[in-house]
Amino acid sequence: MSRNGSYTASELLAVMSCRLLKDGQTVFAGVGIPLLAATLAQRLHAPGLTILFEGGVLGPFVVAGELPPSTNEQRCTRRANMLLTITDVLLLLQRGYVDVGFMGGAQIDCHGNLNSSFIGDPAKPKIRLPGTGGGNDIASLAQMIVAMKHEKRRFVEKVDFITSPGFLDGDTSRRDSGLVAGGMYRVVTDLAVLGFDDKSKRMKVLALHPGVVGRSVQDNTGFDLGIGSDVPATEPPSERELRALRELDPDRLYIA
Amino acid sequence: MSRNGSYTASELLAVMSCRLLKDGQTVFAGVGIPLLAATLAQRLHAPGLTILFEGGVLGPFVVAGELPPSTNEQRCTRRANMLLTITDVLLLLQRGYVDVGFMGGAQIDCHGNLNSSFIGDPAKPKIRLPGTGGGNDIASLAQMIVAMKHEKRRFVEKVDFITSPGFLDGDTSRRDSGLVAGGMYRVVTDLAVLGFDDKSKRMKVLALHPGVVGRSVQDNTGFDLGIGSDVPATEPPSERELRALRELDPDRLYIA
Amino acid sequence: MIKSYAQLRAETAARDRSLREKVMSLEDAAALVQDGDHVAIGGCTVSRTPIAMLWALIRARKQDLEISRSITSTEGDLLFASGASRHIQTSWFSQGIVWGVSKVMRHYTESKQARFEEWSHMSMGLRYRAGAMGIPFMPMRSMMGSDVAGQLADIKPFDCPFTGEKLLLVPALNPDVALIHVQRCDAYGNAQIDGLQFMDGDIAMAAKRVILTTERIVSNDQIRRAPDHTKIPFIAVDAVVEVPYGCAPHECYGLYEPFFTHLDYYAEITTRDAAGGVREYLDRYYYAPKNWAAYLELLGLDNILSAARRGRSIYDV
Amino acid sequence: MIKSYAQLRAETAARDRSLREKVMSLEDAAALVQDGDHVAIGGCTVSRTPIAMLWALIRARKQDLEISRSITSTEGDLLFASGASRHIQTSWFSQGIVWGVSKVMRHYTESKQARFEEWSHMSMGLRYRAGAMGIPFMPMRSMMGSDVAGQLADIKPFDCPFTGEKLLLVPALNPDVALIHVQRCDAYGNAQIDGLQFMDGDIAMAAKRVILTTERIVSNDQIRRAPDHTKIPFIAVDAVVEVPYGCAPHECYGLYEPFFTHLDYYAEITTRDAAGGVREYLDRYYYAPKNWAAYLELLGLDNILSAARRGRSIYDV
Repeated sequence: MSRNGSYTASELLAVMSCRLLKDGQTVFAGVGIPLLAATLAQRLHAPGLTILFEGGVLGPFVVAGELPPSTNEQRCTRRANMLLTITDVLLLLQRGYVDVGFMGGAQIDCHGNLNSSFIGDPAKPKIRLPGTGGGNDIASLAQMIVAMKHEKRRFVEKVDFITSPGFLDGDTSRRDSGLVAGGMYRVVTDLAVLGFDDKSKRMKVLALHPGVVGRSVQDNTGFDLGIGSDVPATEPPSERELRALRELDPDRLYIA
Repeated sequence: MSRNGSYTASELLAVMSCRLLKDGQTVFAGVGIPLLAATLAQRLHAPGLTILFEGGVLGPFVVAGELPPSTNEQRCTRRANMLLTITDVLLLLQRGYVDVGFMGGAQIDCHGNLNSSFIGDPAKPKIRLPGTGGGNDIASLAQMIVAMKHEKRRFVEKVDFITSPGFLDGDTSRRDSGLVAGGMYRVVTDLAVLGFDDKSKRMKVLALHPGVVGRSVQDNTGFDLGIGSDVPATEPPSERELRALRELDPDRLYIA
Repeated sequence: MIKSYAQLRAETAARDRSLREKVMSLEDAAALVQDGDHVAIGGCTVSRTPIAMLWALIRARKQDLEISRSITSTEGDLLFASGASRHIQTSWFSQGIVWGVSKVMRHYTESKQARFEEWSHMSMGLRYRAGAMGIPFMPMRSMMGSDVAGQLADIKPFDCPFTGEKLLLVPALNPDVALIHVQRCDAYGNAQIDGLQFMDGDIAMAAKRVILTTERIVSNDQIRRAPDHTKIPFIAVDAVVEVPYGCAPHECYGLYEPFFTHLDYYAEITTRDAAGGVREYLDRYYYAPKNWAAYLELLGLDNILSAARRGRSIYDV
Repeated sequence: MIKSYAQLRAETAARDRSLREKVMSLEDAAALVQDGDHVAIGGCTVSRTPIAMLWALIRARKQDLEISRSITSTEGDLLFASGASRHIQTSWFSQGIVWGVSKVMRHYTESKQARFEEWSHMSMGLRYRAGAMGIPFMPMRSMMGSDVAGQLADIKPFDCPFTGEKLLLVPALNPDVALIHVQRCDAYGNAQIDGLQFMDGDIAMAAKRVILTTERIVSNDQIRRAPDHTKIPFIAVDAVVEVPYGCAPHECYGLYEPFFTHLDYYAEITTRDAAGGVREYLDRYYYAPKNWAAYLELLGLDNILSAARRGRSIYDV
């Protein structure tokens, strides 16, 4: 696990993506870093952040040290305002109640499309991955934040399989396909914060994490990011952020 | 109120239609005589009759002397097995869970179509009636029993307005319209029990109530019933039936 | 008539859906309703009708409200007669079968002063449900072949591309405002509804704004102790008004039954003289009282106690 | 693939939907499932999975079951490895994210011995819901543009006749059998489910037969005292089996959490050797025990007590 100073890559991911969440927002969070980062945001700057979990949970406060291994267990329901069926919680996305969809990713391409289904040719895959879960629905219907490790094999020009749609082939292709709402907003990695060009919908670097240079981001990316020389740097994780994060996950289930 | 012997027309209606319900069936009952007759059946020969009410009630036992003035009140929920939303209880009809739909009627025609919307030209009605409620849904999706007073103005060749479909224009027209399930099964009046010809789907007399002659049924009907001379007679309401009925409705809310 | 998805999303995105206190007075809640709004009414017939909120809207002299409800009872008469609405979409419209056909409904519709647009009960439910789900229509299998369908402009016969079967598509209904009365909710609008739910969950999620009236405001902690009993989430709610006996003279499940003697009185005066009777009723019960407590006083303490005793008996099993 | 409405109605009409006792053994309930049936599994991932019933089906050497579930965990591995199924429709398939990608799922799907048919989570829910509602499809707004949709034969792109918008129609799913585990139900099958409901209500109403396993059978009187808590009605249920800890090593809301040490052990042996590890697991936990109590004994009393203590803590608020 790469460490920049005194935190792990996962800790960096959790803190940096946590900062993107605003108080009062409604965030549909996947398991892992998203669950952790959203819960962290509630404890730091966004006490009124409403979390939704795919298992059918609205507005919980997950208990420190009792992080659930999926978003479909009773641990996800601690102090929830409402439990509803899976179908109905996913329909909140379709109805437009969700400000931000927030999930991890196995493979992403230059237009923000995510693959969590097949590595290699889908007809004869090298690896069969676990699949979409709610990922396709979330990415189809909400503004997205994706948190993932920055590795060349994960950042590819074109994913082997579009499990969760980003901007498809870029430009207006997402909208043309019938997806008139949502789309990729930010990709947070252990190296940088990335966004998308307004028109072409290609990925670009918005900010570099402390100690990271543009060159190393490009080296870990399988497509051209066109990184300029004037990219700002993010603030390093503060002691307060790291302490709160480690209190949440003392068993280092997600931050190892 | 016409009386045949020692019971009112409403009591006769309730008893005669109650007898058509079988133990173990699921009956979707409207307010008034249907609610009363279904509840009576539970107390007489069909303790395992499952009643559904439009308000969202599955399997209740309505309490004697506390008859609800609609099927949407808490009185309908006494000892229910389940409460569900209105939409979901109506969807049980569409899903096929209901053996019998059972309701009253204001006006019926020779093909069993019911009108509870307009008397006269719908564009300029003499009387605006209360409308379909769940009637259209029940009659569209279930085998029907209708209980109503036998009067010439109520039994017409063609209703002014089809609120709840019977066999529409007869023959295969109901099925051709897209209604592939359900249809009129029996019409119970204070004079007779009526059914429908298998092929033409025209109404016909199946049995005459005690003391009623075919002539008087025809006289009270606005279309030709083709009543033969060999129509059987129904058994008169028994003391046991009438006693149980009057216990249920001591205030004579529905049996006056 | 159906909103585009882009518009629906933009409207929802513009709402403040955060966890915040929304407690206000009936009068302030009434100000959230604009003339011309489509107002969906929760409950059914004489059950859990948000009478207090409707009372406030009528007192605030709202006009041209487009109303929808599963089944419409006395509140429909009063909306027509007060001039608050001239158009109600519903499946059934009369005080209740035991009181006969509403003379007020007849008076206003037969004279074309107001319109009763008739949909089947299930189709009303499916329209709200489609609205709640964010889809533009719902397929269904009733209303076909009937004259009810023949009167409706906004439905579409449809051949199923999977089975070839005939279906009917009914349009989503996304009201501007939903008025819903509940037994309890918290200050944020998390509502728990006991007993019969009617179409209220779907109506709330379909609407652009939700005004809750509640018998009692409880703590958010109490809600969070049993989140599987929450039926409407705070994210959908814009106003919370605590109004004891807020459905009177209608019923509120488990708390009070209908005020039958009052409903008999209403039926009597409106049957005798539809237009005059309902005007007399509005003057006496809607316009004259200085506040909701004064209205309840007019209904009478005896009647309140009787309704409450009968209402609570549902749990005597 | 979609049943005609006439067939759906005929099948439902043929069921005995009367109020009757349906209590039976796991083995007798297993006999209600035929080889080749489409079996829908309630719960989600490691929550309220009807493990005991699946255990009984695997022991009864069922074959060619078509399986569907919202999200599939270890039970999917075991269905593949036992030969009970070679085809699972689901949205996500692995033990759980903290245990990595299932080597067993990979082994069987990558070698084409079995098929994992991938649908989006919401589309699975909407297919069950359409099935529960008696309609042949549901319109939806996700999956468009993605390769997930591209792999599915039974969906239809569709232009909305109301708004002109692009939609996707997904086909109704009416399983032959639904397996659902609940905290409590009565002998007739009225089930009350605490906490997370997942898709179980829709699955039950969509299916042709429903087999309930339950932690506890309660009296019908208890059900009737709180009918608004009933989530599955007796009319839809064909079998009731009382099986304490019937989800172990998965969780049952409010009663026990997952048996984490056992799940770690399972992950370890199947990660080391997918085919061999899962066979060893089946032999030891599925085929060897003489009954469910013996299976629980193998899981260990300490683990049961730990899971139960953690499970009940959800109400410590």
